[in-house]
Amino acid sequence: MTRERGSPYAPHADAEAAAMLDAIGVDDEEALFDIPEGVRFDGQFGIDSRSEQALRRELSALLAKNDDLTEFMGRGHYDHYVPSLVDNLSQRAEFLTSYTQYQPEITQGFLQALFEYQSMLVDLTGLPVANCSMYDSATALAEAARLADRVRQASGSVVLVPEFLRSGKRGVLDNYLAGTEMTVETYPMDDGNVDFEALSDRVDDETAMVYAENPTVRGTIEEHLGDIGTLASENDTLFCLGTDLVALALLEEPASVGADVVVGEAGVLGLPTAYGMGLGLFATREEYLRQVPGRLVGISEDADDKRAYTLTLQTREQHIRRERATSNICTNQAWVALRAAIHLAWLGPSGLVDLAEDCVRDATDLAERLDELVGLQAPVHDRHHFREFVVHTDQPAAAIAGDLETEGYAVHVVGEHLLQVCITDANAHEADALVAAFEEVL
Amino acid sequence: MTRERGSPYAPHADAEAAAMLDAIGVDDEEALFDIPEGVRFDGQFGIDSRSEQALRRELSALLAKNDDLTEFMGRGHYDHYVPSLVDNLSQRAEFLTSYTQYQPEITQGFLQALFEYQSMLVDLTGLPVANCSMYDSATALAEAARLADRVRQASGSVVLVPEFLRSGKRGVLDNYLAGTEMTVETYPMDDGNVDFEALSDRVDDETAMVYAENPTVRGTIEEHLGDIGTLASENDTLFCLGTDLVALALLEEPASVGADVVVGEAGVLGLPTAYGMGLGLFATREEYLRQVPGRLVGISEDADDKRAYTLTLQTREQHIRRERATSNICTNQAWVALRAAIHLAWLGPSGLVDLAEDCVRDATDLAERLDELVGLQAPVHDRHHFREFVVHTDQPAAAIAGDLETEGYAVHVVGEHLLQVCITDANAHEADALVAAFEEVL
Amino acid sequence: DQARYVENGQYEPLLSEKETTEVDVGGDDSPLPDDLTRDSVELPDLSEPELARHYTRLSQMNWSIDSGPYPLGSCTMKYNPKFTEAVAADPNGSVHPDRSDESIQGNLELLYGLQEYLAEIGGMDAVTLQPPAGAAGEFAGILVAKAYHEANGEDRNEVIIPASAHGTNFASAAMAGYDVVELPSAEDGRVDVEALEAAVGDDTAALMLTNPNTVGLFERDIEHIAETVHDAGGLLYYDGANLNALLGRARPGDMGFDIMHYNVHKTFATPHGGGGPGAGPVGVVDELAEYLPSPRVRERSSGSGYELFDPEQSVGKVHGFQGNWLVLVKAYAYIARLGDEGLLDASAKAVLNANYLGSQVEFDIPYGPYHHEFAATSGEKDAADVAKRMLDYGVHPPTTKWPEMVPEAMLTEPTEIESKKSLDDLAAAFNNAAADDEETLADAPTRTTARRIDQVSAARNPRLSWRALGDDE
Amino acid sequence: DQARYVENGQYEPLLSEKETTEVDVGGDDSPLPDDLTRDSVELPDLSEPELARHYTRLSQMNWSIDSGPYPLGSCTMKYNPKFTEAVAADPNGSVHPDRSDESIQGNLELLYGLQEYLAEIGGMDAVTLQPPAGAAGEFAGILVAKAYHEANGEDRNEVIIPASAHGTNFASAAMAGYDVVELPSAEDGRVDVEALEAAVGDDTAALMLTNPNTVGLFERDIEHIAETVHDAGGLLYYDGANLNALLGRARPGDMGFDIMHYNVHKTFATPHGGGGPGAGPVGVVDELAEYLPSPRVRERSSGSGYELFDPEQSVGKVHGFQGNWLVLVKAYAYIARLGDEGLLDASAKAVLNANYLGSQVEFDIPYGPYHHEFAATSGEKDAADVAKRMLDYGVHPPTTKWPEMVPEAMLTEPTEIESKKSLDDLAAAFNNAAADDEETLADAPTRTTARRIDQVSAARNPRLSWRALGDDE
Repeated sequence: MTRERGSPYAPHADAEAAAMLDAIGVDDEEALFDIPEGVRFDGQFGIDSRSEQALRRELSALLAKNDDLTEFMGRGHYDHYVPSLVDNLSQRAEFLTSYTQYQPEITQGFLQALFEYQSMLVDLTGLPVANCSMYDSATALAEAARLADRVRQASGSVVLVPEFLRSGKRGVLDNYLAGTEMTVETYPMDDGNVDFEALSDRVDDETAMVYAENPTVRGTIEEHLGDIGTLASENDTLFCLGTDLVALALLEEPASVGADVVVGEAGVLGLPTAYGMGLGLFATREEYLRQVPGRLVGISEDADDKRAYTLTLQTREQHIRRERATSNICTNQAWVALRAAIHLAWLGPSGLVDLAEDCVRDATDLAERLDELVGLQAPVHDRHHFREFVVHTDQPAAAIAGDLETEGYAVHVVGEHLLQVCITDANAHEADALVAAFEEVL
Repeated sequence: MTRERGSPYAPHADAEAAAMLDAIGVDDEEALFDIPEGVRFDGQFGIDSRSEQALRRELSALLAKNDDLTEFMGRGHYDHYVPSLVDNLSQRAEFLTSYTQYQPEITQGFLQALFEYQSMLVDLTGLPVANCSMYDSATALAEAARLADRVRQASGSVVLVPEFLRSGKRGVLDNYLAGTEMTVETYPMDDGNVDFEALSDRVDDETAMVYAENPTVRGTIEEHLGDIGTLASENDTLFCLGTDLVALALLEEPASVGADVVVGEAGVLGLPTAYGMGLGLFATREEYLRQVPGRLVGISEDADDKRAYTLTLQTREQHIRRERATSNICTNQAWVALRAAIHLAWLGPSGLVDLAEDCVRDATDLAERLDELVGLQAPVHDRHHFREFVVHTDQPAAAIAGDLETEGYAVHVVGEHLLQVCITDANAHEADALVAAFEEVL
Repeated sequence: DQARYVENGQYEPLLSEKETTEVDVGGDDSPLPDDLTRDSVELPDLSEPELARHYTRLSQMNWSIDSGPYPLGSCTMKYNPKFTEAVAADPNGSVHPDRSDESIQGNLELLYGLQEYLAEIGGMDAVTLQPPAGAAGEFAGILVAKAYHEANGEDRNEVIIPASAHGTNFASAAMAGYDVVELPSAEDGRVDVEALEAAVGDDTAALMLTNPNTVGLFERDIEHIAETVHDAGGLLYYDGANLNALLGRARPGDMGFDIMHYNVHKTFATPHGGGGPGAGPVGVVDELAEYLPSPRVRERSSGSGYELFDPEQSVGKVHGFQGNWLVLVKAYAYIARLGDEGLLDASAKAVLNANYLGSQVEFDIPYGPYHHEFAATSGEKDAADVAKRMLDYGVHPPTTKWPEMVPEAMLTEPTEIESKKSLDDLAAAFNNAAADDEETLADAPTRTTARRIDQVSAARNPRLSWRALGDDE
Repeated sequence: DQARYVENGQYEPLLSEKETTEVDVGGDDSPLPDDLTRDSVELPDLSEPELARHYTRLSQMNWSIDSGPYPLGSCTMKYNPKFTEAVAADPNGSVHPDRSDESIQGNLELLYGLQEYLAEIGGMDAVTLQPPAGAAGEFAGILVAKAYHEANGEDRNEVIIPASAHGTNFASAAMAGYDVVELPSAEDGRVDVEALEAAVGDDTAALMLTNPNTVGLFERDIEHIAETVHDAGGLLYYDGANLNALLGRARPGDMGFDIMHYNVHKTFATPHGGGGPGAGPVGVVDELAEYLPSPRVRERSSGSGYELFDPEQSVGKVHGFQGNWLVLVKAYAYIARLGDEGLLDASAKAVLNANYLGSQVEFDIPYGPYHHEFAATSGEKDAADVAKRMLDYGVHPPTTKWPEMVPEAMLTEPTEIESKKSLDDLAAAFNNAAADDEETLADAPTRTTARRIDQVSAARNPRLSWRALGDDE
């Protein structure tokens, strides 16, 4: 493959390429391009090729331009310590560089891993069907609303979402429903939880789906889930619960509170902070199986009568059903699901529950410590918290956050006098330092 | 595997361990230990167990105590850019976590990789036999001298080594020969090369082996190799040539200059700077095959008449021949050899030659630039150089090196007024900065 | 490739069949009152060594681009350079999406650079990196078209799509609320221009097209097609799935496309991960830039540094944050590694490889001249059976039975990474399978981990979690 | 575990059979005159994707601890925790060995900490980390003994070694110039104390012993043995290969050993890498500390920081620099991960596993009570054949035909990492093979990558590089 220039990943030696051209019967590669003169491009992109070594150096220097801040941030994107096992195994080329499992006979490995991922979601949610990924929690919620549109019994076309909802989630939801009859309306919150009375007043024939989160985006643990489930059920409306893979281990089981669909973030395990990249979890009741978006792995047998795995119910999907598909999703987050599954299995049930309990304990402790500082009140909401909480600041919140950044810490500004602080196993060892930094800047 | 304490890598759930004890017929694990009371240890080591996460943090902080210096260092331990492919493939568990290939039927992969490593050494040295690793260049040299002891025709028992030899190499050589009749003597150098006239005077019946290096430890390219080969041959003494995997691609072929044994550093490829960890290369003539130390992979056939690989000529080795083995080596550097082979294959012949030529060009250029600075003369030796060269300093060398360290650069001090500077593709992009740092401190 | 000692009819037991534990949740030590917690959790409970073996074994039962040829048509399965993983793993890039712009200049500069690279490569004026996959890119692109028409006070409710297009085109248009008008192919395998002329009109929001199309043919009439759609007030959407054929030789923007998405996990060699994650950036012409999803990255007006901004009439969000960052980093690294010459060469070799392979395969290839992929037909033989038999010859088969315009289609895209030797092996696999008798084909595969898998019973009796396994299994 | 489509009788072609190029060296563009360069270089010449496939394929033809049980007796094949690789890859630790002490305090502190850990675990007073492998540790340890005797003006020329000892013991002692006196085993499988008493004398430089010995038995008379050797003026050397049996329960130093080496790639779980690298640190009692190889690490007298120093009467060097740094880092990480309780538990479970497995295996086990390993005998059957047949049952067999004190020995060491289920599988492999007839055994293996390999012809007609392949191959 002695070649002077061109793609380093194309193996053709000059002589080899010549032999191939000869076999085809053309003089050069350009003769193979059937492009009308009028649309030919003969310019340059102006992109210089760099060696692997130079590029690694360049990009390392580039990313080093980010300030090295210790983050106490969450609000839908969380950081938990990812064990080396996850990196090691998920980086195996057979996983990382494989395609969707269109030929199950030679992709049993990934299929089984995805089946196991689905199964663990079933274990955690108590719902019998989980797909093997959505892009993130926002698109998972939006797909849930579209599922509600397809399965609704009544004429309802309103999706009720909480007043506190990340704008990104709301934005995606609006877009996914833009092509339907559905509309989105909000219901109020009461001290960080669902204002159940207000919600009860809002739910009626027009309601297609009620969405609630546990924990909420403000870190509070929701106390009305059972009531919401009952309310939804009584009104023939779907109850969609938003949560995440760690919270699921500790908080009320979705099936037990009557959730019809569970969505949320599964990338809390397996992925470190990745600038918002996620893994949407999606689980639902058996009766909605054929309306589920995304890929499903099922069990079958092979010609030797051995258990085998395969993508199944593909007639729901775009490549078969096209404009009548349950979703347009094709490429999904399979590899991230693999990582989450390995991380989950590495933790095991005790490890996972311990991790989740620490999310409560550490948030409670940190809020208490900040509350002791003059000029801060925490937590703002008189609720139990999971990972994060809102802090009231006497001084303007943005100024404090700016000063904290100078000290090397990043927190959220969520109101003129409100900060939000998130603590997990990934930053808990820096809690003392954060408190000290707060003392410094107050 | 829900267990409160103990090794995280032992899978036994308490109930499982109990069932096993039951099957054995004892009450607890302690009953299995047949240790006399008098030698039982019931103390504590005092080592606290840390979680994976805590330990990674702790060791990261620990290693960050090293000053972040840009190194222009060599003298037997070199840094070349190692492509990601090497890390990725060599980290595959099937390679990394395997044992020596005692069952060739299920270890064909590693055997073939080692066979290919041997073959590439054969291609580069021109000698027909290469083993699949020694610990490092020092032990390879020492093993060569022991081989000379075993194969010598004449009564000679003197190993001649150059005046300039790293003390570590000399120390290992002395130790390896301590159990033999052999003695080590030095011959003088002339302006960085072998003083051939002086060497000629020294070689006689007593000489069992002549050792020379190319490049030398001072970075000069040796100009008398052919003469040394002839001299050795005429005196029935072995000519052992020390070199490295990159230099081999460009400099005179060992076989063509009459080398009987080639030793040196093969870890210049595949390993980044690793605090002196190495990979000893060892190649020799066919006639010495049964006296070769270390492991050899050969070709055979399996029961299906297919080509297969296996460790061979094991009767030379310690586990069969015991005190009459060619060496005590057992665990070697197989995985480093795998890495070197992948790196070598990744470079290919053109890439390797280019890399080697740059070792000459960059050293020449840098020496010239340093020579232009007032207070420095470089290179000290009027020879061609490979990777490194000696610099004369008007001021005390140690003081300059110390000041350079403050500026963030590390070079060798090799004399009161001598520094040694090494440049490779790994630090060439910092050459301007080094020159500027020299200007700063002079 | 070690001994496969299959126990109990399973190639590898499930995690749940190895060991699970049910642990109680709540109680006295719990930090929460019992009414806010679940009662217990049951999950697999294994040690790290057991997990390492489990997943190592699973991986060995999985084909990948590092296993051998993977010529799935329209999937562009390229080699994924290993160094891009090292770049993506840089902890400095691992930041929270809510960080202040000022504190993440590294990420923003990289993203800006990628926007610029992609704009240049596609001949587009503005790019969003937010869509997390190709289909999400299509959806975002169609939302942009919709917003544009609505802003112009136009009520257009149709999207025209050739019958041979990727299924996602149809689904994405439908998700955005459009009626889909399917366009038949002409006899030569390209867009039926007359049918298009008849189909376009006041209702036409957009025509979605990929070029070369899904049998590898360049739409020679693209200029006329563009004019036709534009004249009717519609927009032209380019499905980037086949962009690898044209790098540096033709740009969608120059062909008259107004909107396009890029499949970075195809054209720009980011690993497909067994189904994802990918990324589906969207490029548009100037006129549409203000509708792109929000936020995008731009240079600060001060000229130093970068900032996020919301396009004025943005369609909003298609991902909760900013998309699949780790994938985007790898795409940037790939593009920068190749540069102009590498990209130009990648498409040259991709087209060379497809044409060479096509010349060696004994199956008929009805349409041509093709570029990066070709659709052979297995004729009398069932394409799916032929594909299964190809598994026995040590390669991954092509995409089968699609597109439907070719009967028993075997849509084959070797990409530029295969050597002549590898293509010869692939051709031999085709030709050997072609020579095998029906019984052999029906019985295939025999040399794979699993034998032929019953798809029908999987769908008829869905068992989608280990809870669905009976006690007898 | 994909289809293995074997071509031309090779499981995977050699790099050289894929593509090689001969490039000219020297000439006008060369930076060197032609008389200083070679004429040309011929080497394999492949692209990165081809290499990725080649080595991925090779890896899949290789058993490893992540593949399944690897119960090679006396090899202690444990799981290698993945995080230790991440620690070793820390670029901050990647320094040149000639750096000033002041500038590498991180490395020195880690090495010092490891010296301390090992000293504590072995009950030794001083440790060198320099030896790059166990055999190198033996050699260094014997050099220390020699230097000690020489310093005391004693001329002792014999090292006593039990017949059942590892081959390296003999070779290392011989390399250091000693005559080896082989000690037969007593009937109970342990040291024949009477024979030892007869063997020791003025010529005795040292007795090398491993404990538990190579059939897993604790040398119950160790106190008497030590006294006997010491009384004769000799030193006691402990071969650390079997240390995993005793962690936290007995320490060589407390048993009277003066010198020992540690196999960190056994006891402390650093990966064996298909044959290395390992590391063989050596610990000694106070009296011998000044003879250890140079340099070692100590705390600075100022009390802050660490420095290298040369022991006063150091034997010098056994490695050109400071040994296998990357391996030492992993060993440190493993020890710190486990801590006291983990180490204690590791040996408990290692011994439990060996005893449980032994109780399930139908072959006779002549000696006991054994600890971390046992030597079964395959009796009438050829142990090597039984081992080959075990490959067919999906496990790696034990060490065979060694030690010779057990006829047709199958020396089995499962280590602590195997679960009961895994041990049951392993026992089944033993017992199934035991039940197979001679013909089946002789024909084994049949389910592996390669069938039984002809070792004799490989040695008779050595072909050690691809240049040795004829044109017909």
